Order: sequence, then C-alpha cells, then structure tokens
Amino acid sequence: MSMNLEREKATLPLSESADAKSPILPKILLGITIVLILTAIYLTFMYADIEKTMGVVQKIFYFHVGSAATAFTAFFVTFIFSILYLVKRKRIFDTYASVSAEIGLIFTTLVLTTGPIWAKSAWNTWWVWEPRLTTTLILWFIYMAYMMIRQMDGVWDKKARLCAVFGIIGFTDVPIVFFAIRWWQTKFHPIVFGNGVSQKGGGIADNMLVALIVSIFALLSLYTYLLNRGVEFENMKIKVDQYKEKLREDLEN
Amino acid sequence: MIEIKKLTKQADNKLILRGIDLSIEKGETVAILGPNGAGKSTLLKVLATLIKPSSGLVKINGLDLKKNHLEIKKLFGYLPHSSLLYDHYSPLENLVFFGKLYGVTNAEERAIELVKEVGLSFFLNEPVKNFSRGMIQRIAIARSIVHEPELLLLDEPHTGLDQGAISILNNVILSMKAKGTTTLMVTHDFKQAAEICDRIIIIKNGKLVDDFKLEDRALNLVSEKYQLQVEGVS
Amino acid sequence: MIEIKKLTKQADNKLILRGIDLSIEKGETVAILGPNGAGKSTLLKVLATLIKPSSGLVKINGLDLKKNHLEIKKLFGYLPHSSLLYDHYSPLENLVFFGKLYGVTNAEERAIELVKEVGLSFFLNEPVKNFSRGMIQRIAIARSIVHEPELLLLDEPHTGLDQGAISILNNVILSMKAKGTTTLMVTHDFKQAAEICDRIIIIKNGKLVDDFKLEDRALNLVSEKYQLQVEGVS
Amino acid sequence: MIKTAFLLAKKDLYSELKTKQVLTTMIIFAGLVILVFSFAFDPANNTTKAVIPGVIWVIVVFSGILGLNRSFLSEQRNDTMQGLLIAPMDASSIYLGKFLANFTMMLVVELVSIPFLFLLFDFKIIGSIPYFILIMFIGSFGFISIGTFLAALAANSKSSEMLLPLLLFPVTSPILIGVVQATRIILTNMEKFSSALAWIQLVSAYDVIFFVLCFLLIEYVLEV
Amino acid sequence: MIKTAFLLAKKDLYSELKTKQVLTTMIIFAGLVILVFSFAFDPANNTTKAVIPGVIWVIVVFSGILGLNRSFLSEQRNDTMQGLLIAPMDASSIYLGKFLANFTMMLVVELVSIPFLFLLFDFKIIGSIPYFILIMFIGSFGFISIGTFLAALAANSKSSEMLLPLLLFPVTSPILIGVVQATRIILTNMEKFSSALAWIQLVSAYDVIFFVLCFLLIEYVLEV
Ligand code: HEM
Ligand SMILES: Nc1ncnc2c1ncn2[C@@H]1O[C@H](COP(=O)(O)OP(=O)(O)OP(=O)(O)O)[C@@H](O)[C@H]1O
Ligand SMILES: Nc1ncnc2c1ncn2[C@@H]1O[C@H](COP(=O)(O)OP(=O)(O)OP(=O)(O)O)[C@@H](O)[C@H]1O
Ligand SMILES: [Mg+2]
Ligand SMILES: [Mg+2]
Repeated sequence: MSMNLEREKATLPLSESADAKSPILPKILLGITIVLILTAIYLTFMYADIEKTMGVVQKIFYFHVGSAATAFTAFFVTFIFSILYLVKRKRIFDTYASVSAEIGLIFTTLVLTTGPIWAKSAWNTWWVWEPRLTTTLILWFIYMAYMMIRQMDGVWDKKARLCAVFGIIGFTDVPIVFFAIRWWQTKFHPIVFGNGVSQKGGGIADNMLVALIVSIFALLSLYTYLLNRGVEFENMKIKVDQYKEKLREDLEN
Repeated sequence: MIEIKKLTKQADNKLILRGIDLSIEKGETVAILGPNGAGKSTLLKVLATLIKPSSGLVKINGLDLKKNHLEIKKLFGYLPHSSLLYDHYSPLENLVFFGKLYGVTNAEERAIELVKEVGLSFFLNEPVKNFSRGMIQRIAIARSIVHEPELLLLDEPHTGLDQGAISILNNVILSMKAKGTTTLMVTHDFKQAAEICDRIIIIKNGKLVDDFKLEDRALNLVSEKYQLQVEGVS
Repeated sequence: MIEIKKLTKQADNKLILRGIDLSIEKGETVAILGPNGAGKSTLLKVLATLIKPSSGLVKINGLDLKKNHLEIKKLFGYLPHSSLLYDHYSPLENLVFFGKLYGVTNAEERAIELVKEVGLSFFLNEPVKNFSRGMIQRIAIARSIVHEPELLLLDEPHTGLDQGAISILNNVILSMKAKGTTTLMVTHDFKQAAEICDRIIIIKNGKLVDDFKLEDRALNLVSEKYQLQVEGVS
Repeated sequence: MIKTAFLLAKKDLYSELKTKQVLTTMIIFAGLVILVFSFAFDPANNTTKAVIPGVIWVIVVFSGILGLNRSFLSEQRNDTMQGLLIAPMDASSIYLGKFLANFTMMLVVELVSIPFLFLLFDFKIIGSIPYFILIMFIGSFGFISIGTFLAALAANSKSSEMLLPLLLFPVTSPILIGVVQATRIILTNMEKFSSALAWIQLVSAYDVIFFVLCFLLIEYVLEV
Repeated sequence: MIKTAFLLAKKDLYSELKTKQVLTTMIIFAGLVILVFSFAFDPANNTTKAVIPGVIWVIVVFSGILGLNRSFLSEQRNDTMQGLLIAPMDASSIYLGKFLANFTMMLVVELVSIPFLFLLFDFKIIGSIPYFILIMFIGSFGFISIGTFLAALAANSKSSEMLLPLLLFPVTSPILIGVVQATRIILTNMEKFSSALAWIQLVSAYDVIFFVLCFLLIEYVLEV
C-alpha cells in the first residue's frame, strides 16, 4: 500500500549558463566605471566653475541630472526588454527588464533625494508641488507598483508577463517627466536644454557642460555595470533554486 | 452521544429540515445517505454549530447545543466541503495553528505525525495553495482530527481521494472508532458506507426516512434500502 | 482527435507533467486514473487552454493548440472542480449566458431542456448560490455540454452526485458518445470508469504509465492494473 | 467581437440591475466623500469653492475604484473567469465588455452625484456646461479604460483589491491632473479657455493612446 | 481568551511578515493619497496648509480601510472563517485577535507615512509632539476597533469590500471630527490647548464606549 505520495518530480535539465561570454566583461566595466567616476568627481569639484548664485551646493547638479538621465535610460531598457519578453518569452529578457527597473528605481530615488537637498538650499523648502517634481514622484510610484507586481505570488512566467505589460504601460510617464518642464509653466524647476513655456533654456558654461556630460557617462557606465552584475546574480539565484530542488528530490528518493 | 428532537430548519420560506428525530450512541459509526439537496449537509452544519436550527432540540453529550457552545466545540471535528485551510500556509503551519487553537499541547509533533499519516510528509513545508484536490482533502482530514475529537462530522470525506488515501481515511476512522469516537459521515458512496459504518440513515426531503443497523458490510442491503426509499417511491 | 507529443509542464522548478505522449481517436471514451497529485487535472487544463504547456506539441482535431485558440475553444466542453457558475444567477440565466457565448442559436430552449435533463426543473429560476453540492455539480455538467461539444473534458464529474444523478451523467456521456463525441474523464471511481469508458490511461508522477483498452466493463482489470502500476511499484 | 462584448456587458449590467449593489454603494460612497469634504472645507466659505473641481475628481477616482475592483473580483467566485477564458472569444472582447459595463456605471454615478455636489456647495456654474460634460466624459473614459485594464491585471494577485489603487493612481495621474485643470478653468475662469482646450486635447490624446495600448496588451494580461 | 487572541493576531501578522504585502500596499497607498490630494488641491497655496490635519486622517482612513477589508476577506478563501467559528473560543477572541493585528499594522503605516507627509508639504510642527502622538494613538485605536467590528459585519455580504466604507464613515465620524480638531490645534495653535484636551477626552470616552460595545456585540455579528 502506498502510504506516501511519491515525490520524484524530476528537475529540469539545468539550463546552460547564459554567461558563455568571458567573465572579463564585468571587470572591464568596473574599470571603466571607476575611472569615469573619478574623472567626474575631479571635473565636478576642481574643474567646473562654482555657480554664482547658488554656490557650492550647485555641485549636486551633476549628480542630480546624471541620476535622472540614468533612471530614464534604465526604464527605457526595461521597456525594450518587456516588449522582447512578450514576443520571445525568454526568461533572460525578463531578468534584464526586472533588474533594470530595480536599478532605475534606485536612481529615481537618488533624484528624489538629491533634488530636495538642493531644493532646501535653493528654494528654501524641501518640496513644492510643481510638474517636474510631481511627475518624477509619479514615476517613482509607477515603478514601485512594478515591484509590487513582482512580489505577487505565483509562478515566474505569470509574473514576468504581467510585469512586462506594466513595464510597457508604465514607461509612458518617462517622456512626460522629461517634457514636463517644457510643456508646463514652471515657477521653480530650471531648464537648461531647450525651451520651456515661460522661460528659455538657460544654457551653462562650457566647463560645466563638460563636467555634466562626463558625470552622465560615469553614472551610465555604473548602471551598465550594475545591470550586468544584477542579471548575473539573478541567473545564479535561478540556478541555485534549480539545484536546491534537485538536491531535495535526490534526498527524498 | 447525540440527541436530536424535532429538529427543523427553514431558510426564508423553504423548509430544509422538516422534523428530524435521531439519537446516536457513543461509538457508533453512522452513514447519512440521501439524494442531492435532501438536507444532509445542512444537518451536519447544525450539529457543527454553524447553522442555528429554527426549532427543535439538539443535545450532544448531554450538553444543549444552544447553551454550551464552547464545550461542544471542543468535542467535535468537522470536515465540510471546503478545506478550511489557509492557502499561503504550509500543511505544518496550518495544522499547528489549528492545533494550538484547540489547545493541543504538543501541537507541532501532532501536526508532523498527522501529515505523515495522510502521506504528505514530502509536502510538509509547501504552501497549500498549489496542492491538487486530493492532497488538499487529505490535509483537511488531518485538520479535522487534529484535536482527537470525540465526535467526527464528515461531509463526503472521500471526494477527490485516490485509492490509497481512501484506505488511509477508512483506517483512521476505524482506529478512532476503536478508541470510542462517534462518527457521522455524509456520503454518496455506498461501498465506503458499507465498509466502515455500522448504521445507516437515509434522509430525503429534509426528513429521516430510514434508519437501520448494518452488519457484515452488507453493501447489497444498503443499495436495496436506498433504492426502495429514494427511487422506488418517487 | 487529440495528439499530444512530449508534453511537459513546469511550475517554477517543479516538473508537473514530464513528457506525455498520447493520441486519442475520435469517439473514444477515455478514463484518466492516477494517484493524488499525479498531474491529471493539470493535463486536462492544458487541453482546455487554461495552462500553457512548457514544451511539447498538442493538437486537437489537427489544430495546433498554440495557434488556433478560437477554433479549439469551440470544440471542447470543460468541467473542472469549480462550477464556473454565477452564484446570483439562476440555472436558466447561467446556461443561457454561456449558450449565447458559444453562439448556440436557440439558447433559451436548449437551457431549459438541459436543466430538465439533469433533473432540476423545479429549481429553474432560483439563484444557484443556495444549491447543494450535488445540485451545483449537475448544473455545472449542463453548462459544460451546452454547446454540444465534440470533445468533453471532465474532471471528477461524479463528485457529489447521488445515484440518480450518476446514472443521468453516464447516460449523457454514452448518448453523446453515440453521436461521436470524444470524452476524457479524470476519476478516482473505478466503477464508473469501467462502466462508461473503453480505454483507460494511468498517470503517475506526471508520466503516462499505462494505457489499455477495456472491454465488457472489466472492473477487475482496472483495479488490477492500477494496483500494479501505482501501488505495486512503490 | 463587438457582439460578445455587448453580451458580457449585458450580463454585468443585468446582474447589477437585479441587485443594484455596486451602483448604490458607489453612489452612497460618492455622497459620503462629498459630506466629508463639506466638513473639511466649510461650503459657506467662498474661497473653498475653488476646491470643487478637485472634489469632483476625487469622487470619480475613489468611487470608480470600488466599481473597478468589483468588476473582476466578481468573476473569482467559482472561477467564472475561467469560464470566460475557455469560451471562444478574444481577450479583447472581455476587456471591451467589462469596459462598457464599468463605463456605464461610472456615468450613472456621475450623473447622480455631481448635481448633488453642486447643490450642496451652492455652486453656480459660470462656465460652459457642454464643455464640462465633455471633460467629464473624456476624463471618465480614460480613467475607466485604464482602470479596467489594470483591474484585469491586478485580479491575478491574491489581494487584488489592494493592488489596484497602487497601479491605477500613478498611471492615470496625467489624466487626472489634466482634467482637474480643465475643469477648474471651465467652471470658474472661462477667460483661459484656450488653455483648457489644450488640456482637453492632451487628455484626449492620452485616452486614445492608452485605449489602443490596453486593447492590444489585454491579450497578454488575460492569457493563462 | 487573551491567549487565543494573541494566537490569532500572531497568525495574521506572521503571514504578513512572510509576504509583507498588506503593509507595503498600505504604505504606498498612503503615499498615493498624498499625491492625489496634491493635484486635486494646489498645495502651494498657503491656505491649503490648513488642511494637513485633515489629510493625515484621510490617509489613516483610506489606508486603514484597505487593511480592514483584507483582515476578514482573507478568511473567506476556503471558508477559513468557519474554521475559526467552530473552534472552541469566544467570538470576542476573534475580534480581539483581528483588532490587535490591524492596530499593529495601522501604527506601522502611520509611523512611515506621516513624517513623509510633513516633509512633502513642508510642514513645520509648532505644537507638542507627544500630544500629537497621543492623538494619533487614540484616534487610530477608535477607528480600528470600530473598523474591525464593522469589517466582521460587512464580511457577511457578498461585496463586503464595498460595504465597509459605507458603514465605517458614518459611525466613526465623531472620532474623526474630534481628532481632526485636536490635531489641528496641537499642530498649529497651541494657545487653544485646553480645547484640544477636551476633544481628546471626548474621543477617548467614545473609544472606550465603542470598544466595550463592540466587544459585547461581536458575538451576535459572528453568530451564524
Ligand atoms: C526636489 C526635487 C527635484 C526633483 C524630483 C527633480 C527632478 C529632476 C529630473 C527628473 C531631472 C531630469 C530631467 C531631464 O533630464 O530633463 C532634473 C533635471 C534638472 N534639475 Fe531637478 N529636480 C528636483 C530639484 C531640483 C532643484 C532644486 C534644482 C535647482 C534649483 C534642479 C535643477 C535641475 C536642472 C538644472 C536640471 C537639468 C534640466 C534640463 O535638463 O534642462 N532640480 N530634475
Ligand atoms: N440559504 C439557503 N436558502 C435557501 N435554500 C437553501 C439554503 N441553504 C440550503 N438550501 C436548500 O436546502 C436544500 C438542502 O441542501 P443541503 O446542502 O443540505 O443538501 P445535501 O443533502 O447536502 O445535498 P448534496 O448531496 O447535493 O450535498 C437544497 O435544496 C438547497 O437548495
Ligand atoms: N502552480 C503550481 N505550482 C507548484 N506546483 C503545482 C502548481 N500547480 C500544481 N502543482 C503540483 O502539481 C501536482 C499535480 O497537480 P494536479 O492538480 O494535476 O493533480 P491531480 O492528478 O489532479 O491530483 P488529484 O487526484 O488530487 O486531483 C501536484 O503535486 C501539485 O502540488
Ligand atoms: Mg451536501
Ligand atoms: Mg485533480
């Protein structure tokens, strides 16, 4: 008499690791990132002029704008990989989308912390409700919601599918954040590039521009590095789960 | 053990139970048969204090159902159609929780033992929500006997169980019977009824139409009487 | 009618179906047996397009399950564990709604006829939510055949039915078989399986372990083979 | 496809007609929100008139969420959603049907509660009523179309009634910002009419984009 | 009785600890309410600073409702509520257990969201913080104790998540009015402190009365 339900469900054949590429890539990325960040720090604090009205606090600008640009890029990557996932249904695309969204969320959080710090000194308040700031906050909430969908219970492919859908829907806010200061009249948040409704793009000194661009690239390469590591880590976790399942079944039989 | 007098239950204007008189001795194993919609589950729910009778008297172990709620609730184990399990909890967590609720002293051990008994020890720590129908039914059975009740109220306990689990369940009922437990079991499966029960009750249209003792697992007798009462008349 | 090749289904890291090959001819009545948690319901869900297989090929009537959703959905009737009925609607309203959804032309008549067939005409206009388990199962059966499907996928259809309803159900299946309907039926009740099926499949641990034709309602053969496969090995 | 969608919408609306539960709840809820606000802002005070456009949309949002939640939650009992999924129709039919039912109910709620609000706050419309109706229409359209989609998405979760607002508020906030601004202008300050028109266009564009997007993506949401 | 109540509360909180769903949702929802209010009512306007005490309680009310709903809705799957009802304990144990779980979660949500609110609306507290905490405590206590009771009552309905707000708002409005007044005074205008004290006493009295009442009546609500 079988008194016990058997439990000999085989595990899947462990998928070949995706990192057939040489492990040199992350090291190179790390190198580039470190160099760029050091340069950016140098440029920010030594090379670029100190802004006349705001003083040293303005240095936060490079980090602020760089984080925002990185966050936008990250969400765009999520957007692209979400579409790819829906079409191709490969787990790797989902991993990329989710890791990228997570990093994007971190950078948005950075924008949302550096912003108020700057605002405290520039506008003498932590926060005002104006389009750029509001839409940025909305952006943060959207990707928080994305994370909540990920937290849902259920098998991974269901979550991946729903997240991909939401990743596509949610991305629409990114252009809105970008254009917020250009469409609406803003009393507070400055525009540097392009023209807004009520004000002209201010433009900045050349040496500031150089520092800004380098900062942006530094943060972007940091993002790439983090993405690479994050995806690696996720893959590892998936693999460990598979091993664990297999091990447990070996023990049981 | 159970004493039912003139029990009626009406929902809105419909009489579901129409005057049931029944008395069951300690240690009996009683099967309740009857066609769909006869009122079998309703009767069990009344005994499990989940439905208030409209009129009539119900005494369990000499305690009045209306007054001695708490004492009675400790006495019985109830297995309804739904599993009464928390979906996101594992079998172990579920059983430990219910064990503690009933004041079982060594809840953890008892839970592990029960899960083993119903043959799911491999699934001890997996959330119940992914289980198949039969696996859920097994845990639900374990839940209903976690506090070693003196009275078992089982509503179609064999649903969804495979052959192995059916014999496990029958063994459990029989071994509890040996310890003096009384069992009331609603079922449509004459074979199982004949196998473990020593008394059969047939309910039809909210009334008790037959009540007889059974010996030697006389499956034929059951079918015969059922046919006579339920199909012969209609 | 059905062509399954190397079908696997995995939920997270767990393989539930592990490579099933099966081909079923039009007009066959196939019983799927197996212990709890074997993967029977999962297999049926895959066929009912409710679960996507992880790999493998499934063809119904020559149509690929992945591509020809709509055509396939018209073909089959599916009866799962839950009733798929709207609680606050009456049997009539439920059946008419589903009839129309499937494009049945005279949905109303068909619904009334079906309710009568499952023996619930007295309850035609009462909301389903107050029904007993067996009564709900009867309506659920009616729902699954409202569009006269060519393929019936039944998951433990006999649960909760009384003797009368069981023979109604068996008659329905047999009369549909006479019209050329293919039936796949998951069940734990060997007697019913032997009674109406002409082929038995045994699934264990997500794999097909036995597959044989049945003649003359040979109940013994079924029990024997089942025991051999399921209990003998372990 | 349209026919199936109507059949589904009819089913929902018919069961609503029978029980009147969702609708009554939504309307009473709207009434309660109005009451709460009338406590919070003294309606006699003239400056508080400025909050009316905001209150209107708070009502739409919060009572809308109640209805949207119900819409897919009600398909969970007895797994009737599975019944719809195995029926021979496209996922977009389900979406369209649910959308129609929800939109109808939303409009009814607005029709009842907004006059009530105006009455209670003794508000005299000095702007254009047809434009006001237009704004209500496009605003509700956008909110409900996105809401129906996200309700379908959230329904996959165990605690969907909690997840829905989290998904819905951020995604619809551009619409809400737009319509609040437009409503404010239309109701109180017709001089800036051109700016209101710009808002209306913006919201309409957002509506259209999202409706199409939802229509295309719903297939992936309802896939099993 | 207390032991069983703790057991029940532990079960709820433990399953919350595992998934962290309800809590995160409540907190994010609180943030979103802030957001919705920010674009419904222009916060730059200085007069709207006066609504902050109101907004605090709106957050408590709305995110509280989410948690309260969950609390009994989660017992509906597989009829686990029946499992509790046939267990040998008083109905009041169930009430107490659920109350403890809900109250704990509510406090956590407040602890996170209120500092946030102050930050976002750039609000400077000029009053007494200990008293503010006291008010938050008694207000939440009353709201959750009545809310738990009414959630149990609403859970009997098919669409309980809609019914709850309808029952809850009217019954708790005395508490809400009281605490909003008290909060306003404490936060902005300490001169009228004695009046705030009066409000606090009133609300406390209401709390006690209702807690006892709920405790006694719950038996009839949970009776089957
Ligand atoms: C308080 C919260 C704040 C938030 C959430 C915020 C958000 C953002 C975001 C998302 C961007 C990138 C958009 C883009 O690349 O166009 C940005 C850019 C920028 N921010 Fe902020 N910001 C905040 C505060 C401030 C403050 C206080 C200042 C200076 C007074 C400031 C100055 C700038 C400038 C100059 C840019 C570049 C603008 C451009 O690209 O044209 N921000 N901000
Ligand atoms: N709340 C109610 N309102 C109206 N009728 C009800 C209610 N509850 C049950 N009924 C009716 O009472 C009858 C008996 O139901 P019950 O569930 O006891 O049947 P049963 O004997 O268990 O049947 P089955 O064998 O199908 O499980 C049914 O006809 C049912 O419709
Ligand atoms: N989403 C899921 N995640 C993990 N495991 C799952 C999931 N769904 C099903 N399973 C597992 O798959 C196995 C097969 O389930 P299935 O419902 O197909 O069994 P069954 O053969 O129908 O059993 P029964 O006879 O008890 O109904 C079970 O062990 C179950 O735990
Ligand atoms: Mg029954
Ligand atoms: Mg099954």
